[in-house]
Amino acid sequence: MSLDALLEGDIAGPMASPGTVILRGEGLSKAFGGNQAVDQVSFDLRAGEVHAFVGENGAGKSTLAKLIAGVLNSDEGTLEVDGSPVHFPGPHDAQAAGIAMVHQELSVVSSLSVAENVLFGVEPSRWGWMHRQKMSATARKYLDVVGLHVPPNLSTARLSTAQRQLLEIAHVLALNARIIILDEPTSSLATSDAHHLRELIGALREAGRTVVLVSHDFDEVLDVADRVTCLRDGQWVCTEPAETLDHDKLIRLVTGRDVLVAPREARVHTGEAPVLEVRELTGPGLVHADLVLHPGEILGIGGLVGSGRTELMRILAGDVRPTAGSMMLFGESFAPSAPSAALKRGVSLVPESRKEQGLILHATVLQNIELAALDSLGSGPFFRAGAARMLAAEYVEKLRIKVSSVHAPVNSLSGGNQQKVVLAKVLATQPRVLLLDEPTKGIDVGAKAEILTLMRGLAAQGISVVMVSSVLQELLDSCDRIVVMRGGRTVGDLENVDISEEDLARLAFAG
Amino acid sequence: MTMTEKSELSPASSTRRTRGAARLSSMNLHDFGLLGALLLLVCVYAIIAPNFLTEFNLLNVLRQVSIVAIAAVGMTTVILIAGIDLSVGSTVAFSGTLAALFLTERTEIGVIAVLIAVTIAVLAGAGVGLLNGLIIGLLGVPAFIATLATLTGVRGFALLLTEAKPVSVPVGDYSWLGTGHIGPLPVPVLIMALVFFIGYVLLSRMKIGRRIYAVGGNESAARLSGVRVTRLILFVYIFAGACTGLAGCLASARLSSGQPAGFIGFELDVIAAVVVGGTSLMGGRGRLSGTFFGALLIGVLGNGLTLMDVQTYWKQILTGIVIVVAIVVDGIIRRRGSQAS
Amino acid sequence: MTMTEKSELSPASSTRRTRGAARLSSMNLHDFGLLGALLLLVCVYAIIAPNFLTEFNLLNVLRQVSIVAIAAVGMTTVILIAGIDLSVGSTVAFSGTLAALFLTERTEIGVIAVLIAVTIAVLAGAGVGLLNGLIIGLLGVPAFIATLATLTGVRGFALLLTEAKPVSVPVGDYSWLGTGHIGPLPVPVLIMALVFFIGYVLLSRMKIGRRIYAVGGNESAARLSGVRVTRLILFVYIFAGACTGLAGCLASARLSSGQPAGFIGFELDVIAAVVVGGTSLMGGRGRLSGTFFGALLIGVLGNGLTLMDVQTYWKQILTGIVIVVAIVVDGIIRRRGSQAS
Amino acid sequence: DDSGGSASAEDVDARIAEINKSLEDNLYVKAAAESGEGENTCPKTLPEGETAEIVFSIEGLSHPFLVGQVDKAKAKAEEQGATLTVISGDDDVNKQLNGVETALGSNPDALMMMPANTEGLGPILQQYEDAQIPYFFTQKGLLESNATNQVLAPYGEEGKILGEYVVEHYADSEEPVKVALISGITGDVSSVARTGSFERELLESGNFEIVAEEPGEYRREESQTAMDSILAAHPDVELVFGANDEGALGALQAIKAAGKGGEIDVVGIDGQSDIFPAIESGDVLATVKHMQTAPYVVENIMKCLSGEAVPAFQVFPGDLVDAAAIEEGAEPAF
Ligand SMILES: Nc1ncnc2c1ncn2[C@@H]1O[C@H](COP(=O)(O)OP(=O)(O)OP(=O)(O)O)[C@@H](O)[C@H]1O
Ligand SMILES: Nc1ncnc2c1ncn2[C@@H]1O[C@H](COP(=O)(O)OP(=O)(O)OP(=O)(O)O)[C@@H](O)[C@H]1O
Ligand SMILES: [Mg+2]
Ligand SMILES: [Mg+2]
Repeated sequence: MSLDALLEGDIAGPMASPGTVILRGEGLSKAFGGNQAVDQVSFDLRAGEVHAFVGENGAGKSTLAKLIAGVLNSDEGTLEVDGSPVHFPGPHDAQAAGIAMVHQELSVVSSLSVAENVLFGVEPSRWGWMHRQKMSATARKYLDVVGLHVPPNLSTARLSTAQRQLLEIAHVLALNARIIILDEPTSSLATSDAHHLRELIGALREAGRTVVLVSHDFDEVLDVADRVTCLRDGQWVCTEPAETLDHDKLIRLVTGRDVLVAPREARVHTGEAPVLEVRELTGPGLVHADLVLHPGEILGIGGLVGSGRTELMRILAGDVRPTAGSMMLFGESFAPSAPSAALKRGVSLVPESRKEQGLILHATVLQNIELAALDSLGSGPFFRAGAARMLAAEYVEKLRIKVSSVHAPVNSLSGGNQQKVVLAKVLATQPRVLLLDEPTKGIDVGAKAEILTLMRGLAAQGISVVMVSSVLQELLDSCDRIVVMRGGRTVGDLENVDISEEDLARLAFAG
Repeated sequence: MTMTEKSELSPASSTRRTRGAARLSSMNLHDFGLLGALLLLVCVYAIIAPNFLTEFNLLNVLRQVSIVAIAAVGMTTVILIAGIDLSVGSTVAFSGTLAALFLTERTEIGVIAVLIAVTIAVLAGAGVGLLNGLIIGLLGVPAFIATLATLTGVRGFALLLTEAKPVSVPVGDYSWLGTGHIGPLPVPVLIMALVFFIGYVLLSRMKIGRRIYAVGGNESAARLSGVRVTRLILFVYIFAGACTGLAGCLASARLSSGQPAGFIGFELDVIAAVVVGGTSLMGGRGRLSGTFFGALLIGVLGNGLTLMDVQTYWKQILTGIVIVVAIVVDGIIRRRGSQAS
Repeated sequence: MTMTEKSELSPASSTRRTRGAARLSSMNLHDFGLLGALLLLVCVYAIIAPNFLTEFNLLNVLRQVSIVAIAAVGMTTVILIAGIDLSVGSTVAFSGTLAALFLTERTEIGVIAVLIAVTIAVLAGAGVGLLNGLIIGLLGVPAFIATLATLTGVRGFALLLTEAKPVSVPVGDYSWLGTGHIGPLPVPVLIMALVFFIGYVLLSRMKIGRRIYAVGGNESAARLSGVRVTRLILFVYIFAGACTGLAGCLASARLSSGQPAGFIGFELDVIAAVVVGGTSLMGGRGRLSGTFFGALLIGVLGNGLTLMDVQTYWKQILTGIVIVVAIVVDGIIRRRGSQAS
Repeated sequence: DDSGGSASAEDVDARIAEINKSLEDNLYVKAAAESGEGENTCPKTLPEGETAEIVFSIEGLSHPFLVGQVDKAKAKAEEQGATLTVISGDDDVNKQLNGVETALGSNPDALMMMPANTEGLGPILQQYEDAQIPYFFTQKGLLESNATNQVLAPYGEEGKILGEYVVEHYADSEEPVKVALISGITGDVSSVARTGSFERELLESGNFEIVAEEPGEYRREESQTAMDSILAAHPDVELVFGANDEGALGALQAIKAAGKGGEIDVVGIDGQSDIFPAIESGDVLATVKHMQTAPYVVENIMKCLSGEAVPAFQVFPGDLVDAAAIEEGAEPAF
């Protein structure tokens, strides 16, 4: 089933000829409390274009997108569709006008099946009666298009983060909207899936749809976007045709400065006694994994969606118990019964999903940062609030978390800054082995460079880092050594010298 | 498109068959766990409880269970959206009393009068449900505390209506609703079957069912996907209230009287049936078949203990233990089920 | 690096002060909202309820509230970890009855005997709490259904103990616990103050308090951050059980007797106090000061209605309405508070 | 209400009329009037040598009186060679009905019922009639029914006996005595009968003023809370009536907590064991013994099953117990 055929169906709202302005925002503003998230922004969207929103974490990209999609209502400004002013009290109304959005914070319903999620709201039905036989078949079409090959009747709870991301894209396709907003759709996708998504976006453009793409991946932006709008501190900076931009220009537009990542010094650690040695590890989602980690080493783990990387990290962090195999930490056997035991031994994890496993969303930045380091804050069972405040302030400063005060609730932060809070929490435990599962997910170029620099600094102090990333280039940029996983096994172990993205991809697919 | 083809071979897709099987079997396993517990109980009772395995007694149990089960259909939808309804006991008393009040002055009770009485009870229940829905959906009060308030308020209102006196209904067509038979089957059992069928259609065959599961599973996701959550909450509480009103009507028909002071704590029986039936109190997960077996399990448990002349205090202790055991065993069976595959 | 300097001046940092202020005021606003409702109620009663504003009556209200409030301290910790304890009423009856059973045979009740009786009651409560904790934390049964089972079971056990007979305690030092005074202040009020102080230290000054909030906020995040969740659940339910046991002890001292059949539905009063006090049933949010004001609000409400000789049915209806209004108003004030800044 | 001036004569008359009306069709008051009249027989007699199987459905077992009913009924059954199966309704009409239905399946020789309330028993009793199983009521019953025998509670009588005692006790009082009433379960017929009969007796004597009435739900904690409020609103109250002894004891507890021990008289009804020490110590003035009726019914069942006729209604009021009576060796009712 090709995408073109799929897109032939009736779409919500009238179809405009390519190039005409179909949506215009005029002087849009939105504030949260005293925080002006979007400030007098004007822009327009044209039929059949891919329009990218770029900007630093907290620049207001998601907020702007939500204003378009009816999730938020603007304080000031107007929105016009096809030349007439509109007001969307809720997402439902925007959908009715042909606008659909994939959110940055994933929002699949895990108690429904894959097919039910894909076709949510557009179930094949008549007078409220669902046509259940049709559902699987219809859903499978959309799943095939986005490259998610799972049975439509599978429970969504069993999907990995990346699979959920694809599922949401399938859902938004099924809504058959003419304006499709994708807020960081590739942040948790493996490189191959991200590439596939680019093709998909291209096909949507060909079909006359408008795509709004929010992304921190400038290669992606330059590859697919027709126009790019840059936001900074909630304000509109510019809207430029993509042809006039390049990678460096984009970085300067977004950050207002040149971001320099010092070239990686090739370091080889193999001579030293290993910090962590994993042998023949087996567990849920894991068939056979071997791993050696040296002091001060940055070890990357690459692989496809569902290759078992997250499961390996969870076992190392004591969150899941292995069924077989051995682990040695600093020469002693290591079999943590719970994350608390691993933390005591100096092993800390930045989990893959910050919303579900990383953060207490309604709690403050302070309450999140202090949590893992509680044992060191105050004597005996008593807690020293002063020490906790200092600790939190220190890490807010160190990681340059953009937040008004440590007492602000985490859910008022932008996605990237939330990720930094998770990192701060873990670093505050002063780990000897730092496990990072997709640590740069949703983080802007500047912050990515900061985190990279930070990792190097930690490694220089002798801390060992294991980093899982689906962006192969990122592994090549930052790691001393890269292990590739496939089907729950470690299938390759390469010194990061003279290897290319293709080498890694080949291993990841089929040795 | 080599990528797509290649990723056909990824672990996720290679487990397609086993996964599908797992889902299927885990779904059945849940009912199986409950059904197993139920069958075990029936076997034990068949041996040790005198007169248990008689047609008379079994129909009896079904009839007694039916009122709880009807209210439990509504409660299932409420719990599926991660709500709770504590006002059920008061609503059963209130709606039954209203229906009885309508009938009590009449000398002759015909079919029309009965239908009007049923309608009154159902509407009264739906009215309480609407009130609950408004407090929860519009005012944003947590369901537990909102329905705790209506529990108190509606009870006060029911007592006020009749100065706490039970209201007798002249014997006639109305009590047939609670005690009559069609063929071998008691009328309340048939009405229960009808309500379960409606609930099944609603939850599994209609679009609104998907929305109920979605709101319970992830409210903000559902909202972002365009579900009008407030409306849905209103709908669910009204539906649940209507079920409760119907239960109240059957209860008053069975007792030939409205009992404004009765059914205190009835909601706990109803909730227990739903939860023992496997519906998650966190919302989004559960099925009506489970609710039915849950209600039946609790009903059979009590019936057998009564037949065996177990002292009421021990009955209470044993009921507590069996509920915990049922849920634990059921959990283990389900976990096994999903691991084994 | 002009940009970096600029970002120092970004909206976010320029609002640093206002945010801090917002937090302060929104925190106070919550108590303010409740306190406001309370003060309003007191003013209304002072005018229309005869003898409301007498020292005698006010101390009376405090004394009556103290038993609910003590159990509510434990309930607050339970609700903070997103749990619930429905077994409180049964546990109050059970622990009070046990303490009374210990004392009933004695002719002379000295301080030692009283202390032993208190210990028995607290341990009995903690025992029920341990049972709850094990069923919830180890067996993974949802708190609602686990404590529903202990509600039934513990009640059966309490009734079994004495065949439902109230157990009289010879008048002496024991009843002083429930009815005595130190200076102008009733003893139960002083004990309540002590329990609130312990609760405050636990929640706000100890590490375990941080962990309680964390587990309620996001259990899996808390676990990954090194919180031993099962242990914490056990601790919280044991602590709550001990509070409930103490409440049961004071109740039996106040009544000079253990009442195995008493305090049915008491848990709903306790939960209402906690939730009206602003603690979220979803866990992770709430404070003890709110719980105190919540208990007081409900206590004062009932007291005034009684003094005004409002018919008991109307009292129930009004109580339901006031609870809803209090929560709604409180929510509005808080939302205003956080928007205004 | 301003408790300053005493109520006018019209008010009192109006109140008495109100009470009369509320007691007019009160089952217990009526049954007491018809006590001993009429006779019934059982549809079947028990074959020689067979043990009688009696089902006793009781509203609940959460009160010592109820436990006493069961204990005494069991003792009597054993004495008479019958088996007694007890089914508790756990204080819920619906559950009690479940139990009675379930019991029908085991085809007993007779049903004895102490119902939570009597409304709506018609259909199930009809089924028992159809199955030729005689049914009996103890404590609470039904006027228009085909029950073979009903030994009913003397609720009205008890209030009256206590009222007469109180009137006599205060005969010398110059001023009208200020009285507070703590009734039982709101709207419950038993509470209405006791409280109404007591109040009527007092009002008719003209020497009393009722300053407050609060429900105490027959429970100690609720009664205590009610009394706390009464004391706040009417600090000058002189006598408190508890619709049962639990209510009286709850009130007493509140009086003591308020530091008014010894200043306010308390009376109750039931004659439960807890109240005896309080009467001896002078804290409580008097109570009326409320006797368990189940053993009489068991006796009647056995008579009836052997072919004898039994009276349709019986009411046996208990004795008044004050300090003097205890000295003479009065025993608690339960
Ligand atoms: N619900 C909210 N309550 C309070 N403040 C908010 C809320 N949502 C966003 N903000 C604030 O608004 C600003 C813009 O946030 P937004 O999420 O739009 O950023 P973004 O550009 O999408 O960043 P990122 O790249 O990190 O996703 C941030 O300062 C953020 O803290
Ligand atoms: N709770 C679970 N139950 C069953 N299977 C699971 C569960 N969690 C993950 N899996 C499966 O285990 C396999 C490995 O998943 P894992 O999340 O470790 O992959 P990953 O390499 O980290 O990929 P991703 O990029 O998606 O994070 C996947 O097939 C996934 O679907
Ligand atoms: Mg964003
Ligand atoms: Mg992963």
